[in-house]
Amino acid sequence: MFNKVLIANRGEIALRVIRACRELGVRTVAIYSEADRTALHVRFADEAVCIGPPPAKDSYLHIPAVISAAEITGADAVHPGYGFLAENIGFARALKSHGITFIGPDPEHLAMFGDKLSAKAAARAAGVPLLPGSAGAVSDADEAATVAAEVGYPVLLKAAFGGGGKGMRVARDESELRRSFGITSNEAEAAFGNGAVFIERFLERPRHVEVQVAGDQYGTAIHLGERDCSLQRRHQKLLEEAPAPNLDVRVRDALREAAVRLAENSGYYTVGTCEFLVQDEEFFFLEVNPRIQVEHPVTEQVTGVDLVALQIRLAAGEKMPLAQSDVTLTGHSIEVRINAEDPWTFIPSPGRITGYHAPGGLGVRVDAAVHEHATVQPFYDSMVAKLIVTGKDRAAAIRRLQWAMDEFVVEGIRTTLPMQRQLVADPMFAAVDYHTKTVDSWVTTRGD
Amino acid sequence: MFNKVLIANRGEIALRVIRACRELGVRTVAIYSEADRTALHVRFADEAVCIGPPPAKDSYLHIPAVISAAEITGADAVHPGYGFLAENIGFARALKSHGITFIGPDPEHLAMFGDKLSAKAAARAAGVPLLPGSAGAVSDADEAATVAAEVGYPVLLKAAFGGGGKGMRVARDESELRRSFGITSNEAEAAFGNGAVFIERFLERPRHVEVQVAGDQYGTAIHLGERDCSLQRRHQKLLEEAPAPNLDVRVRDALREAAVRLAENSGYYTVGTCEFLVQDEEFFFLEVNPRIQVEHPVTEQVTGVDLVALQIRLAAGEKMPLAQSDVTLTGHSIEVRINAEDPWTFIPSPGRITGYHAPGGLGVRVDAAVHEHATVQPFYDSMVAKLIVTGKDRAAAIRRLQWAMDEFVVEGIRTTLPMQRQLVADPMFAAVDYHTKTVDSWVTTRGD
Amino acid sequence: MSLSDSLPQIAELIALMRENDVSRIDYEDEQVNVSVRFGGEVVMTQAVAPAGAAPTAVADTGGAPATEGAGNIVKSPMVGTFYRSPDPSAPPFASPGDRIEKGQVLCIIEAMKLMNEIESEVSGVIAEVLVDNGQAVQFGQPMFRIEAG
Amino acid sequence: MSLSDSLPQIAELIALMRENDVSRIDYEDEQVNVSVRFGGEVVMTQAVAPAGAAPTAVADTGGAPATEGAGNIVKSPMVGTFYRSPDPSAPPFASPGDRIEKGQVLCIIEAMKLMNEIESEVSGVIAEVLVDNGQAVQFGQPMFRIEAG
Repeated sequence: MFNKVLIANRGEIALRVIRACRELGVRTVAIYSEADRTALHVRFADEAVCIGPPPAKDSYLHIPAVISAAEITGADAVHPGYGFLAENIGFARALKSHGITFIGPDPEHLAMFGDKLSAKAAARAAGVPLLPGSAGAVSDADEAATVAAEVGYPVLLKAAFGGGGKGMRVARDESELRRSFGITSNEAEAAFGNGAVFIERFLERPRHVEVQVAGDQYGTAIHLGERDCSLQRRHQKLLEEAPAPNLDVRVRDALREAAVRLAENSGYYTVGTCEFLVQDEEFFFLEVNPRIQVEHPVTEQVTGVDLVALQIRLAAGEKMPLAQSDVTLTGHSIEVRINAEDPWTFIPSPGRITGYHAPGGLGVRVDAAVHEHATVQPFYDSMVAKLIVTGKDRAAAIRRLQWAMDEFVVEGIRTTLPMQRQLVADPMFAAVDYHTKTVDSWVTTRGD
Repeated sequence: MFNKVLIANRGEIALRVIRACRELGVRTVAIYSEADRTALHVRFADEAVCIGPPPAKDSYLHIPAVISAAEITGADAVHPGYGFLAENIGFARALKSHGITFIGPDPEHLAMFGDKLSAKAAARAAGVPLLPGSAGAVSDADEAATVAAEVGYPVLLKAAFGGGGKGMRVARDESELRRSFGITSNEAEAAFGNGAVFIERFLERPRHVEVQVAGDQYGTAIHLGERDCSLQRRHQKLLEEAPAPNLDVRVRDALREAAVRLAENSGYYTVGTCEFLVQDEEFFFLEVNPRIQVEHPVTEQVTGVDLVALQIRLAAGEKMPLAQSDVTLTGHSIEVRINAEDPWTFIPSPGRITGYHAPGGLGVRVDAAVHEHATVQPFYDSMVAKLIVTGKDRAAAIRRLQWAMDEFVVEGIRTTLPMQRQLVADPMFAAVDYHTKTVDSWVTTRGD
Repeated sequence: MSLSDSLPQIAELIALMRENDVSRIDYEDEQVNVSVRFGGEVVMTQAVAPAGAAPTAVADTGGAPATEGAGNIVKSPMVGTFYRSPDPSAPPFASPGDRIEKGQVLCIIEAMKLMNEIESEVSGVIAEVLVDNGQAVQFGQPMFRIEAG
Repeated sequence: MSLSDSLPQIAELIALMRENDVSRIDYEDEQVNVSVRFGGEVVMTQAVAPAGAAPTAVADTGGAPATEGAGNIVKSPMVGTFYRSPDPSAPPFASPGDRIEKGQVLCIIEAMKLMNEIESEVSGVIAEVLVDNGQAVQFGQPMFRIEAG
């Protein structure tokens, strides 16, 4: 085990790592920017080093400062948390060259899963289903029709050089495809100076389901069940739960097996997540997140496994302490991310928290690094707290979540809570009648 | 199920009951004294009624005010919490005559277990071991020696009219007994005007172990494991855990069976606790607490059973929803009661909380009703918060407890936390090398 | 010292706070408890009953309707149901405009099946009846406003 | 506005607070952040660096030793190890009493195996060296006090 871990992060995840280290008997070093001088991760770590001014690029993202802080404090490992440098290949390599352990995957795995094409290649090699589509650009309507017949309707026509939802068109049958192909190609030519068009299977109402995996350095990988994170606003997750509700048991088992296969096949070690899109009885590889995720607590709640402690132990070279058969899922857990944003426009609302009261009691967990008088800094991400509730089943967890959200008081800044209260109270939530695009349209019809 | 429950209490237990009611879909009425106008139980209940001025005798203990509050709000049941009117027979009877359900035992059971003699008689009838002793006063040294030989040494000689530890003397063999008898009797004559002396088995280092029981109105009773509450200062519990550590498995099973037998034999329904003194492989009946207890969360954490919800369901006439075989204990849970008291002198320290930060994260539960700027009232008991940690075993729970206590910040008033931090760090705690008298002597050797 | 005694000083403080961009002042002594935030918005103003006060002289309840105008406020000394007359067919004990004397019965509060007659602590003229007949009242809830006269 | 500009007004506020038994004032603007509690005890005084400040001009670090006297404080622009001389056998770049010119090298900070020469932003006389040779320094940690002269 390590002697001293530097936590290259801030906020609740820094505190989360400090707590895990304390339980493992490992000393901790916090780093902080000048804006975070009074932050809780600074207060609760064994040591703390100021590494730069408030902007993240000059502090938490400034690799020389982070590595120097590890060197002057004699840290033998660095935990990157999520965000910031957690998936930075250069950072992982620099640490390696300085003889400091990066608590995460090998730089080669960061590279493999950081690039969409190589990630897909790894998934294909492990026999994990990919969203079907054209191998490259299709040249004319006839080729498009041939590809679409293989891929299966509906299909999405995508300008090769488009982006941000522009230059996309859905076709539900061949005649629509033939009509749309020319328009899409001409538009692409006009807008992006290149008329190349890709074809891909279009999912009308996919759910985002991700499998938590963990691997050791000796080739053993296991899964710790899956999470549903379909409730997103512009790809920002708002609420996550474990296990994924109403998931066909064959799909669930196949997802879990595919994720473990991918981890084992690629030689991936550390904890990570394999993300999928699921629609009816089909699922498709999305990406691998080779790090601890914001929503890891819901998995901890239903498995009883401390994922951060496990991640640190695996990085220290320990063998996988659990067999797959040791992992049993009990109950249901839901996490709500409370962000300092306007609940309806999602415009960030940094500032001083003038009143704060987090709920407690049976089945309630709060992962946060704020308090009354804390300032939500404009320099970093807007997450204020994670509220995690656990109950014997999903209905019990939802009832618990409702009072816990009502008891959660954050004054002085706007938060997403009022929106999430309405979301959870909406019958579509209890009925699991939602997919990844639900919130974007739902939000426009709500508000105070 | 009830339509509306009035909570005849304040503080964290009032909030605890409100949360359970919300999960059961039952409306809630808070009552409050003028000192508690801004208290959280008032804020989070569906309705709230001011019932009197700050002194408890004029508000929370004022039966006509509480019952009138139930009547004007149409509450069909009253939850008494613990303390205040929770064991008041007159209150339970008055509610019954007003057609309002008392969420607790029948008045007859309150009477049975509220009186030491009738409680002992019930225990004896159920075959639960009592601390052996003389049936009444012994008249001379010869009779004392005869009784002591039956009871077994060491014995305690107690002045019949003594109290508060006065007029007591321990004898470890017959010659010591014969020497002590005359002195004790003469002292008793001089001090209390009556020389009558009782003899009782003396326990040098008893542990306080209590079994959580629950009964329904149809004769079924179960246990939910036991708790160790040996760490007490002047009979005030400071730290409780479940299950009781290092307890001989035969003793543990016998305790649990005895508690269930007593509940079934007496026809007791609702949740409650049967308290025992345990020394080596012997145990003796202490008393029954016919109510929810402060330390109930540790049992909830290891059994997964919501005891307050269970109590309400049983009071509403539901059948016991669990068979004994459904109750399985997983992991280990420890509760620390944080009181607004000087950590070493235990002198109450009411006042305004100027800074407050409760820990969160994996395995941490906080039951509290305070917040920054809240005032700890001088009129009521001094408990500020309960910190409950749960881990896979006792060692894991202790490690978790240590960082959670370090992260718990309460400013503006003194609390017992600094003392409890030292207590938990003391090797005797990890070694389970303590009994009910340990803290009283330990405290005198510590302090800052 | 009472809240009203402190108000001029609090106003002065607020003026000073505005000049200095002060965000909040917490002021507390044994009897009053005031929080003020930036902008002069009074977040909470709460009077706590002085220790040993007579049971009929109680402070404002948070949930009670605001009372307008000056005069003595008669507050409920108990939780119960408010009745303006001894029985439904009888005229009210006291109506707006009535002159009442100290010790005169103003209303009945029923609690625990008992009818409690509530007497006036002062003499004067009923300016307002603040509770409807048959309505529930909390401890300390204003029932009448009585003006001198 | 800076902390020192506000101090007379804060003193005035404290005097007023004493008269009024005020328990706490929180004062905040873009640059300073002061909490005062009853009794005049200053709980926290914290200066936040103005946005856009030069990387060499940084604020006090919480963990740094208190600096006495007036003058310019030279603070570390990076995390690393502080060296007073280019190599162990060489004399220090700057010692107390030395006159130094703007642009003159004061010390070296080693970070990521690189030796970074730190130049003085001002001219003056070294009044104090606040860090020992070979000691680790944090970002913003005071290293030298330079007096005009």
